[in-house]
Amino acid sequence: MKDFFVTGDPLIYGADAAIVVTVVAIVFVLTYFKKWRWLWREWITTVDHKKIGIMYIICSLLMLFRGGVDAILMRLQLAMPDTKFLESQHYNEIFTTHGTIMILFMAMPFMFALFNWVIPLQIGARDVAFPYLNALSFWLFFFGALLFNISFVIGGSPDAGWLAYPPLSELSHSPGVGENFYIWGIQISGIGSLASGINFLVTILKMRAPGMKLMKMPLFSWSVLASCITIIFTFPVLTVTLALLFVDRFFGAHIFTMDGGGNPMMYVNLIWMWGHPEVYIVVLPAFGIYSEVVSTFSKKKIFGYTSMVFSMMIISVLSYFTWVHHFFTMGAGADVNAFFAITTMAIGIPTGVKVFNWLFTMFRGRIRMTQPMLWTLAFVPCFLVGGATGVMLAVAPADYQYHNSYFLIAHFHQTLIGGVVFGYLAGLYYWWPKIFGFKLNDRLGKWAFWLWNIGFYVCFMPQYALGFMGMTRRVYTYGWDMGWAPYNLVSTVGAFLMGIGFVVQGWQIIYSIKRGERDLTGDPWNGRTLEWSIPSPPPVYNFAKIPEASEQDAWWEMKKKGIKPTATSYEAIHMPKNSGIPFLMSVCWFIAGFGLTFHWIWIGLAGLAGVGICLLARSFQYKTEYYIPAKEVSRIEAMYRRGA
Amino acid sequence: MQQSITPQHEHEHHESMKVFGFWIFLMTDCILFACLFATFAVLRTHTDSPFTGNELFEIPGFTAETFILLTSSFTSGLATLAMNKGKVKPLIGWLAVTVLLGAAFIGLEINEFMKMVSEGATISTNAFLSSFYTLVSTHGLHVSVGIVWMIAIMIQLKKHGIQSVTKRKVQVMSLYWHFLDVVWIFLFTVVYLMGVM
Amino acid sequence: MESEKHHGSLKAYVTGFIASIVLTIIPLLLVVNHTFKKGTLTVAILGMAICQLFVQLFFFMHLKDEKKPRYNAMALVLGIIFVFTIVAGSIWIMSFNEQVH
Amino acid sequence: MKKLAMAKTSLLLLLSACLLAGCDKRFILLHPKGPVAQKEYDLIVLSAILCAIVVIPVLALLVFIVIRYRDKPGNKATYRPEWNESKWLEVFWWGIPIVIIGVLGFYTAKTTFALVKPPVTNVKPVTIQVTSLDWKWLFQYPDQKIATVNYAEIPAGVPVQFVLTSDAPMNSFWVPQLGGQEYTMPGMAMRLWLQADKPGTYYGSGANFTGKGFAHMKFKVVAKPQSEFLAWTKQVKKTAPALTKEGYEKLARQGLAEKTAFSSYPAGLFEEIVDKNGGKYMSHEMKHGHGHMHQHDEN
Ligand code: HEA
Ligand code: HEA
Ligand code: CUA
Ligand SMILES: [Cu+2]
Repeated sequence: MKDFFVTGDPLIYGADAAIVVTVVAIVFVLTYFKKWRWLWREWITTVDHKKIGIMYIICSLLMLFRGGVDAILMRLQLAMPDTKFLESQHYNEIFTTHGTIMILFMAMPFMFALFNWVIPLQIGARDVAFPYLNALSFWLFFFGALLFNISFVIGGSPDAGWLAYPPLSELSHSPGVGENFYIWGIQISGIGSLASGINFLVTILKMRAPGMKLMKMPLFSWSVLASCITIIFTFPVLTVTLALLFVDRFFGAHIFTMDGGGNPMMYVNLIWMWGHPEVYIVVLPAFGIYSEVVSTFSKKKIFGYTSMVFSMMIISVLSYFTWVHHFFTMGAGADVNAFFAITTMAIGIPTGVKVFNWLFTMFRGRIRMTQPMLWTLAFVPCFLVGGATGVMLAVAPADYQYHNSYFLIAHFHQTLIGGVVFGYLAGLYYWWPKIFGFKLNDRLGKWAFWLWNIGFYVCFMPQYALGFMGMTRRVYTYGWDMGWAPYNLVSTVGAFLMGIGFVVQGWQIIYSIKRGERDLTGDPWNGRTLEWSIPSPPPVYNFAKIPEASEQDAWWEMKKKGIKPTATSYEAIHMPKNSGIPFLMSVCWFIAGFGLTFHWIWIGLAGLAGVGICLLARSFQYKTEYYIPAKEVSRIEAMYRRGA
Repeated sequence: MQQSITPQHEHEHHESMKVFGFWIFLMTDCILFACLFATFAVLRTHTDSPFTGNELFEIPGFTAETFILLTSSFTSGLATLAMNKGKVKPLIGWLAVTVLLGAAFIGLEINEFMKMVSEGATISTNAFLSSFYTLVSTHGLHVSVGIVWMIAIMIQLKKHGIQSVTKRKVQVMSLYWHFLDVVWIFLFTVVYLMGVM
Repeated sequence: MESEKHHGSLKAYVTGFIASIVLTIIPLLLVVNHTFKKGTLTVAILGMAICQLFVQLFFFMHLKDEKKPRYNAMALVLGIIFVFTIVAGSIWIMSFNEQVH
Repeated sequence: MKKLAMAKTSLLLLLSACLLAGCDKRFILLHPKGPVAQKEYDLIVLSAILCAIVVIPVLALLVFIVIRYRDKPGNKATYRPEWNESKWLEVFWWGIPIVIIGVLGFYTAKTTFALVKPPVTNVKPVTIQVTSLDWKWLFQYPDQKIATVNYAEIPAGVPVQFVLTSDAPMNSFWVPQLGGQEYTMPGMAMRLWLQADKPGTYYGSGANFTGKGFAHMKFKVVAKPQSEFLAWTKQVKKTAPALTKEGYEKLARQGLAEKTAFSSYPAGLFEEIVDKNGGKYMSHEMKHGHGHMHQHDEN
């Protein structure tokens, strides 16, 4: 038992208590209000992309909170390096979970949430290509994340960095279960991500509304396509890399070990083949969001559509050829380093083109300072500087000086927060009224915006300086002689400002649920693309009648021509049935992962057998769809029209 | 690709979409094997006598495995042909032959592994063997999953006959099986032939 | 993928099968008889494996029967490029190990 | 307007950081003390300037556009909602980054190849074998047959060839004032050229995370005039204890260590460390025990 539960730290006891209280409260509320059935029927078994999107958002915001608390704890320790606020061990666990959670369990699900919310609506489809698989993806993510997060109170968290380089992450140096949690948590959710990548790729290629040629497709959809292509060709690499680490740890193999002829550098090589494209996987959809937002709120067509499309495709493919820039200092050879330095810098070219096109979309437009637009405008300078420091890092010989320093930390937070988080928040504010039928409060939103932005620069600009002072990453303490302390203190203040910004956003959501401005038109921003042509929140089937979309900015053109999206007669609509199997199968994965983590082989095997049974059970199901009769459709449509 | 959306069209559209989705999945599987091959390529020299490919691999064994798998790829093709002609019985028959050949392949592979282990060449002996076992058994695992899946499809064919759903399943299954054959060809070449060279 | 007549004929399958058998036997014989030097031999048998890949793709997997737009073929080309990148790239980058001595 | 304020603040912050960096000696990366660090510093400056050439005008343009085209009553600026392409503009902004990346790429490649070679060739270099351990640094001087822990002394003005390996998880050997870092990898013996122009004490640290004691893996590199360096080696030879096989094993165990010096070490220790961690699989000759190592020629 002593090995099982993490003990000995008041912070963790606090967390234990919080977890128990929350769980009891949730169970109580569900039972008291007799909501269990509702939960099962409406959410757990749902295959509706809109609901799946909502579940993704909730999880992702919770994970942003968890990762953010980790960040705040790290910053507190670094502001007072002499205290033992966090012991070395604890600090190591925290930056590991911070990085892993932020990228895999915050950014990825946030991204999938927006895919789910928007893609079918934007291309005029009733759902994604494979709704059942979509639900499975979500539950795999959910249980993967759950597995990773419980390591915090059970067994101990991983502590070898967010990419777990061996031999540090091998049995020889990490004999505990932490790294097993890492492997299985990511592995399980990774399978889900891969499935989502395939799902949305097929959706976009095969389910577009009639008339919507690829080169007329909205840019967000294009960005998702680019991102999915990257997912499809890189996530298998992650799967293999983690599997090999597992084989080492579980079967005593010597693939990445120090002894037996293993080669730890091969792990570094493999993990970055996934890890580098991964950052573009998350930033490409953000680019798509910026394109939509800039065009809508400048009341102008996007500038250089073709260039925008090509630049995204170039980024998506080129991102596969730059991975070595994360280990220039391995010294694989001057030829290798020179080659990868140049491919890396080359990514700046298409990215730059995008920046210019956004600027010229605003040029000669009419800019409305709404919340989505604010985040978009804040993104430009932040990402510009972050991208530029990226190009500086790409200069291989110079990287010998920046590598693993706070210069690097500052670079990637600028691209990850300024590029990805700002982008997703812009998307959240932009599409929120579509999904929920009301806007998020403006005044609170502006507060959050300024807190995040000012906090950001206060937090991360000093880190560039720290990099120039030779401060390396992943140190929990440092001496006073280097002069790092004041800069760290300032940085911590910035982190708190961002934290307050996040709290304000939480309040903003709660406040707006009660008092948000209702949207009865379905088109609160005077939008340009198809999702704004239907009511908010959209009916289960999205489009009563599949629209024709032969123009870029299809909805804008329809509005210009005065075409109304309503119809007089309806046909029966074919819909996928709900299913509990995705949930059950993911539970089985969770059991399998948990068993293998603790080397409880029988539990592991039982879990895997459960997965197999679920797969077979699904294979034997033939009646997986149903029809919504035409009468029902016209009833629902009439109801919406009355509401409007 | 923009079909008009009538119900029966929609249904076929759905099935063809699944085939396409599966094709993409196969691409991801390609990447998966590519990584395992890369790892093997990097680690294949990290070994000492007597644990080199030359000393461990037996030409008759892996040659037999190769021909069995090649033949099974062919018979799974014959199954599709039968399906396209609308003949359920031969379809199930050819699938059964394919399953048997697949099982024979797995049997031989297990036999090979057991022999190697008994000679002391286990997954934890050295890096070469670690990468060898992971690569080859990942392929073997794929074949085994394929066998179970094919049996499930045979049962469904019995129950539902040849219709759009079962048809799509057989199609997808045979793509998968051909794909495993292709992977094996590279295993045969890179692992075994180059191992005994 | 969808229509019947595309699904190959018995002739195509038999041709494919024979070709793949031949393409397996040749490299086997080359290796067993030590026909060439190691470098040439490696290139020869890898070449044969790649031929076999195309045999399977065209005769068994009916790649060229796809209707336009040929997403399957595009995905495959991209896949092959990435597979090559992974394998060749890793060998290139990791080959510094051999120079360490 | 607020936008403007924000952009201004961020620019100001950046600028002041740069200015501060220019004069404050604590920014050790910006005060190179040897030819390798100098070359890297030059590239840092070049890349910063090249980036600034684009970034600053773009930021200015952003501020201008946002102010000028705001949607407020009475804004007289042109509004052309259908204006969405311009060949020339697009050529222009595909072109600019291409040119800049071209220039930067050229100098990057050039320096990358240049840093493989010793910084000066007319002086006989010193070799120091570096082993990163959990959590301390062992330096061996194969020419003088002495060893130190957590500090190294080098002659100023003489190129030093650090040969890097690890008998613990991969670390990175970094002395910012003398030049960039390189990984210390188990089973490998990598070569890193560094040189101090002037005598002085330089800060060094491990730069790749290796677990609990990582934060304490700092060391000092002391550069001395050649004569003083020789005197120091003699001194160590005479007064310090010997590092025995058992001594090494104890040293290699996880834990921190104080600065120490050793008058000798077991012959072939470094080669043995490389070999046992996988080096023996990486080269045939070493297995036959020539003892010498020709490392590969990377910077
Ligand atoms: C999308 C990804 C993402 C995001 C959004 C962030 C967000 C933040 N990150 Fe993170 N970071 C990474 C990805 C990300 N990070 C990665 C990948 C690493 C590398 C990990 C590794 O080395 O392995 C890293 C590492 C990293 C480090 C380096 C640690 C080290 O090397 O020693 C630091 C240090 O300052 C840091 C800080 C922050 C801060 C202050 C934020 C802020 O933006 C956070 C804002 C805060 C909130 C949103 C939370 C709000 C919560 C509250 C207000 C509650 C307060 C409660 C209490 C005080 C109990 N991060
Ligand atoms: C979304 C995330 C994201 C994005 C978009 C980027 C974008 C880029 N990154 Fe970053 N990067 C990370 C996330 C990201 N990165 C993370 C998480 C790490 C560290 C992980 C770890 O170690 O834990 C990292 C690390 C990292 C390194 C490794 C450094 C090291 O470990 O030593 C390098 C080196 O080349 C690099 C380079 C780049 C480049 C060149 C870009 C380019 O794509 C940027 C392109 C954009 C611009 C250049 C700006 C706009 C362009 C113009 C206005 C045109 C004109 C400009 C010029 C010609 C300069 N990044
Ligand atoms: Cu080793 Cu010569
Ligand atoms: Cu990268």
